[in-house]
Amino acid sequence: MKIAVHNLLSCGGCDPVFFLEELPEFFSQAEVVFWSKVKDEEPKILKKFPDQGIEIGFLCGAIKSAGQEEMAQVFRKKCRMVVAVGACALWGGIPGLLWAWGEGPRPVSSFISPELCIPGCPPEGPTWAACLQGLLSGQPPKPSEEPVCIECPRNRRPFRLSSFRRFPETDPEIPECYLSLGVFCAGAVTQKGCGARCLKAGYPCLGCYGPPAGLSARGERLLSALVSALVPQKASQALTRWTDPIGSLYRFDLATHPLLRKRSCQRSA
Amino acid sequence: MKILYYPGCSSEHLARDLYLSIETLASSLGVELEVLSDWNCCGAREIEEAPEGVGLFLAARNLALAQGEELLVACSLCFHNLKRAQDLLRKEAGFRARIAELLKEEGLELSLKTPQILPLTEFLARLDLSKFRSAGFRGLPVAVYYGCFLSRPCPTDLEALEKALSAVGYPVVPTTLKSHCCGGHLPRTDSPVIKNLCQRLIFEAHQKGATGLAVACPVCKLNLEIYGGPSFPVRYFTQYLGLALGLSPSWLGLPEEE
Amino acid sequence: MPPKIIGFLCEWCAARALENLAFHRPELPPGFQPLRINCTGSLELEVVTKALAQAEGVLVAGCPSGECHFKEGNLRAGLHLEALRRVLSALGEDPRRLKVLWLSAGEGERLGEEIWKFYRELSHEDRGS
Amino acid sequence: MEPGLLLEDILQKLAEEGYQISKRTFLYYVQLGLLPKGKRKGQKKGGVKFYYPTWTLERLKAILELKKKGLKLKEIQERLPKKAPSPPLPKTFSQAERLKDCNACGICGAICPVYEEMDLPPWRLIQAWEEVPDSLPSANTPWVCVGCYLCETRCPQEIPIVEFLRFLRREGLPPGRRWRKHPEWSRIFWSLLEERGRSFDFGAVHAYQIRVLGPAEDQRLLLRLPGPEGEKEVTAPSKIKGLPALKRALERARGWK
Amino acid sequence: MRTKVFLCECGGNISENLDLKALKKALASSGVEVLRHPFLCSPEGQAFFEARILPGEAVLVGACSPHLHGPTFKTLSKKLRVRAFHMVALREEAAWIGKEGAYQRALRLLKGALSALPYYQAPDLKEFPITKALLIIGGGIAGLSAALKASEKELPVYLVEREAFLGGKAVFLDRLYPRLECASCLVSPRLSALSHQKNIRLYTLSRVLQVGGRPGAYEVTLEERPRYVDPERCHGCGECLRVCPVNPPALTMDPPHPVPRAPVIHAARCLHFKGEGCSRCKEVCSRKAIRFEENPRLHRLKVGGIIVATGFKPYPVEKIPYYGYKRLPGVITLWDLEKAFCQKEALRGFDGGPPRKVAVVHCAGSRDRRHLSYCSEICCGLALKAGILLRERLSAEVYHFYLDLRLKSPEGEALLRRAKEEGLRFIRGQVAEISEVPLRPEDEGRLTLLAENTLQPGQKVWAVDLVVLVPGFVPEGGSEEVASLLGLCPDRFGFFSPREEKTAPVETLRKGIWIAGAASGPKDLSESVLSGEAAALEALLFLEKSAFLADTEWVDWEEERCGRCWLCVEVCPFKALRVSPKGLKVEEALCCGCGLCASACPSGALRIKPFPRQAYLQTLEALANAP
Repeated sequence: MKIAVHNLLSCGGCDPVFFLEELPEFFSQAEVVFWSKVKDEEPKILKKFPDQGIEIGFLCGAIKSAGQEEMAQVFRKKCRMVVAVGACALWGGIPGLLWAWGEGPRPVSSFISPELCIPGCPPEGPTWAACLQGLLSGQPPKPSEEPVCIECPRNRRPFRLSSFRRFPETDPEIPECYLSLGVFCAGAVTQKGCGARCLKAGYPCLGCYGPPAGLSARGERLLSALVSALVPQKASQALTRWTDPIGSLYRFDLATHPLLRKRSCQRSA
Repeated sequence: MKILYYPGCSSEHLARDLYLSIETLASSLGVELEVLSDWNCCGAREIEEAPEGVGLFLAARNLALAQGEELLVACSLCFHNLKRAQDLLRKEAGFRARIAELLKEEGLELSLKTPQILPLTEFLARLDLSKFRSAGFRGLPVAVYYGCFLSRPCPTDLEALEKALSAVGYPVVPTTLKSHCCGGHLPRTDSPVIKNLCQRLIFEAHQKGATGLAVACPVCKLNLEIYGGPSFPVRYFTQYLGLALGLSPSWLGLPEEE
Repeated sequence: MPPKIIGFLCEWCAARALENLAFHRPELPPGFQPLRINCTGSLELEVVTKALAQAEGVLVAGCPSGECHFKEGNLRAGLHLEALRRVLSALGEDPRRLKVLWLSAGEGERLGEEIWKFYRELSHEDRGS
Repeated sequence: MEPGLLLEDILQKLAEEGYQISKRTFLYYVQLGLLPKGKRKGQKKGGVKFYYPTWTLERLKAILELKKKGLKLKEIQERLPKKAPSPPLPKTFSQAERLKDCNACGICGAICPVYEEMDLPPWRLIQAWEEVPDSLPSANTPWVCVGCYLCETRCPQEIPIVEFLRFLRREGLPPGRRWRKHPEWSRIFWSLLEERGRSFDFGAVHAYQIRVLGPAEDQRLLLRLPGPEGEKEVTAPSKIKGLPALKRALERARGWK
Repeated sequence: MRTKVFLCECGGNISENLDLKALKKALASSGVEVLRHPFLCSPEGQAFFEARILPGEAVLVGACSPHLHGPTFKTLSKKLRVRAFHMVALREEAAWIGKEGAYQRALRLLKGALSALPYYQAPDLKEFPITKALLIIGGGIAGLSAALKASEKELPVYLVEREAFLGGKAVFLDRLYPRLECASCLVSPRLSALSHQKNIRLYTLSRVLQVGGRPGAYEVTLEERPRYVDPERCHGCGECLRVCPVNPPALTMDPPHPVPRAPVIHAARCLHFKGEGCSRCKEVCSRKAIRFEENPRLHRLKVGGIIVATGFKPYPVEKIPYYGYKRLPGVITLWDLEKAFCQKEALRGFDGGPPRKVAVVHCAGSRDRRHLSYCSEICCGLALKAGILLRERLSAEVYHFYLDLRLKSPEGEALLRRAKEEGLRFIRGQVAEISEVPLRPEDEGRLTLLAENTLQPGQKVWAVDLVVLVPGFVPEGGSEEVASLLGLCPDRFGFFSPREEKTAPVETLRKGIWIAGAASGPKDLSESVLSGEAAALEALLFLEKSAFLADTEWVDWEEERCGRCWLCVEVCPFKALRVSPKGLKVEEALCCGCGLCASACPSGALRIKPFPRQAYLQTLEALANAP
């Protein structure tokens, strides 16, 4: 089974090279054809493969330059199955934050339609295993409907907020749900699958596993949730003190925001 | 312990005795008063009739000179003028910009973090005076009087005098008019009203069994002494504290026979 | 291209105000499209963002404070939209494209004036940018 | 007197606040008309320097902020007002709105220690000002008020009465209607302040005759207290070092309108 | 899924501006059939409507505003078991608001509604049985009147009173405004009428601990504090009161007409409970009514509705330091005066002797931003009454210090006239200070009062022996606790806000809960009784029915989507959501489908059936594609 791997605009963290020991059986029978990170080769060699010649093509990272777009098209043409790996490939990821200051990168899925999307920044070992195993057996796993909260260890009870707080201002020892402490924890708007590793380590979820199935506009949902929890008398004061709206709401999916999408196609139109 | 100190113009003439008593008290308490270099007049009551800028500038110049955490102020009128100017400058960017232009003249700069204006009463109440009390000293009951500017519009600790005096052994007689007005600079209109005001204050202290009135402001002291009725002693609270610490009256600006 | 305005009108006050206004056969801007919602409090920010993506202006009109049929729906909506405004300016979108109005069922004329005012503001905006 | 900020001052201040901008870009903005032109001033030591008005700093910061938001220079040009005027001093009484809350309950008159001395209690002035702002009856109230703030702290509607009286003293009333008892004290106070930077607070001094001897530099003051002590000589207050600068600044501050 | 679209011409109102034929062509597509009718709302129109619909179809009506004929088409389609129904105000939102663009607007409206149609689900009507019992919280005059009126219809009434005796403030009144008739002639008959009403169950010294259940079926838990005297056995002879060694006595029965007729033992003051083994009252009691070993009891009640009559309390004037209440002898409040008159206690002035000069201070703390910012309107009348009684009984010189005299009821002016005839003096000026230190030497031994006579400038210092402060009305202590228990939201002054101030003054936003008396705002005796009886009428009308109909199941909770952050529970203004072991429990009768929880839920697990977010998204989608 021939495989090709390429990192587009990405930090390289999703590159399968970090997960070799966790997926021995997959990589043992895989014959690497192109892997720019491991062996430096000219992308031209891909051209000599027949269309659909390569079984699986891994694409990590988002697309900003024409070269990267062209590379993605080549992968689509040459690989039977294209796998988009990581938050950048699926929703623009952290580089997507560039959109706040003008033209930013776009996710792979807005240029080509990959057979399989592996969420996460980077995807966890078990997610890799489940996705690849599903890919090989023909039915790639669909995103789950349940949020990360299902796996989160912190205890929860009804609450009201008098202000928003950033993570450093809270005391991680309190085992209370971060939402009830006023922190923008994206757990409720993120699909489960990573086993809530950040929350188990005492850190609020940043939402790198993307939206649960069927949930759109995650940032707006999280915002209206926390604003609804504010006690009315303290609300406007809390809002004026609220900093970094983009960071807390659209950390991984700013590139897919409908308003920015409109502005970009206006410019290119 | 060192602290920045703003004596105020009255320390050079009217409130000579207040200034003396502060000096001796500070030295016996081991506090070093670092006089604010080249301080200027706070404008007293006269700036109330001059344009706003004049009063603000006078206060701003002092604030710009004072580099430090706290600025100790003896007279309550100076406290009011400095504090009010400081609050106004913090709030109004327009004034701040214009005052900055004026201060540029002397190369001074008014930063936003100006020192905290500390009245003498709160400063002395903060220290633990009981260990300085001379053994076996039993003071006669006194009443305290804060006057207007320590109570309004920028309120200070209105229990400070009680704490300080009782710590050194004076039984303090509680009174209800301790924040009322003594008439201030009303005498300029030489009106009889000030007699009623001052006599009322003295009457309450006397009626409730006090043998003396501890005041904190030179304006009140003079009004009460002259209009409050001849026989009732009115002294600065620093003088009472000095006596309790066993300092000699002449050092405290008191006539000899005390 | 005349600016399109999507108006989310709360069933109990704003929509009634539009009905009272309609009796006088007013001439509203052609691009204005009213949409009835049961309470501004239940209006999801996701819907407002999607509307902002496809129309030049979005108007949200609810009951005056203290008169909400569901007690605090308008209060909740006010806070949601204030938060959304801060997000819009952070995204570089002009928050003035989102206009919030509180009016009772009887203030039909005022709703008409506000819609026209909003329309003129948006038209200047268009020519400006 | 230095007419404004040097280019180096501006750049150095901006660096402190985390903005990086080169001299060439600054001059490019001036050329575009985004920033005001500097005033040429010949230097004693020869050469010429350009001084920019103080509000240039604020304006430049605003431009850099907008640039960070991704706007083009042309868009910034429209956004910024042509010339930023320096903030005006309050003309009418800043909190005139609050005067409307006065119920004429009479508490400020009752609590005022100098009520008997006043022609009209403060609330009557407020009511008159509410009717027709400029037609205040001639009353000595603004001048008799000793500024003890009792009325403000007791007023049920929390109206800033002392601020209002201070406003009347300063700008509210036409100059002709100034009322002052013993104006000479005020003159002596200000002359001492201007000559020495420190003065002699006559506020508490009573109706005693004061005689000033000697010229301004080494003035001697004779006070006669109403009490038994009789005449007493008091030395004039000491002088401050920064006197010339203080004098000029006081002059300019007095000119504020 | 077949969809039928009915376009009404509304007799030309719609068709004159809209080209319905073009609309019909534009909308008609596979599975969508468009029908026109000149008067859809007319009987023929409705027949036309019924005849064309098959069960299981989706129906979209484009006609006038849903507020007009919405119900008619809604019930029709429910009868025809239609799968989904939606109505669009084609007339008001398209035809009538601008000829230019009317057609595009109509097309967009209909296209949007069509694409959202499959997502609309109507909530279904359900019946909720009602328990035939009424709980009244607060035994003041309002609660009392409500109980008496309600019990006349053989309705079991539970009257809960926090104090030891019924009657609240009214029972301590001596005379009544404005005719100065004796209070007990009015209040006592109501109290005695209470005892022979068999279906009123009285709980004194008890308060509501917990309220569960739904409107029509509330489960209420009460906690009754021990009285240590058995009301059945005791017939109020008062022997024990005289025998009690403690001063003030540990046994009290202070109202002039105590109901229940049995004293109460204050454990804090009683020597027996201090372990000194005193039981004189027990020995002297001939009917063995004293029982020291009584302890608090809990009661569980099932009621259909609740009337809140928690009443008011005077503003605590000790919060005003410069009036000297509780600090200076000779400074009392109007309610202390009423109690003293009522219990014939002698009044003592500042110097201990009988007061010869009395000052009645109106608006004590009222109309003052630092204390009570509003005017309670009725205290002027009470102050005037007190002034006249002081004049007649003590022949004292009475000065009234007022700001505006607000005298309700036509008799008020007559009372003012009578006051002036009897020589009461009125000074228009609020009192700035009351001090024991004289400003004028001759006032020594009297209270000095500073108040400027604003109508006649001059005198501002007054010397009096007694000061009667007349405070405003604030809600009774503990009303916030009742508010949180019942989910009522108090207004910014702490009073309970009715559903609609003018048209529904005794109802609240909560079905099955009504408010009576001063709990909803300052009221005098007659208004309290009035609102008490009005609340009783509302309760009777509600409890008479065996069940009530309510739209239910507005909310659909998707269990696997829910992250159990429970944020929605606190967001619901009607407290209809609760955490239960199985997940989120929606209280059927309380939820009215406002949708705040759905918009607040981060993971989108809550959906409002008739207005789901998917419907709006689809509408916008259709709007984007339409021209």
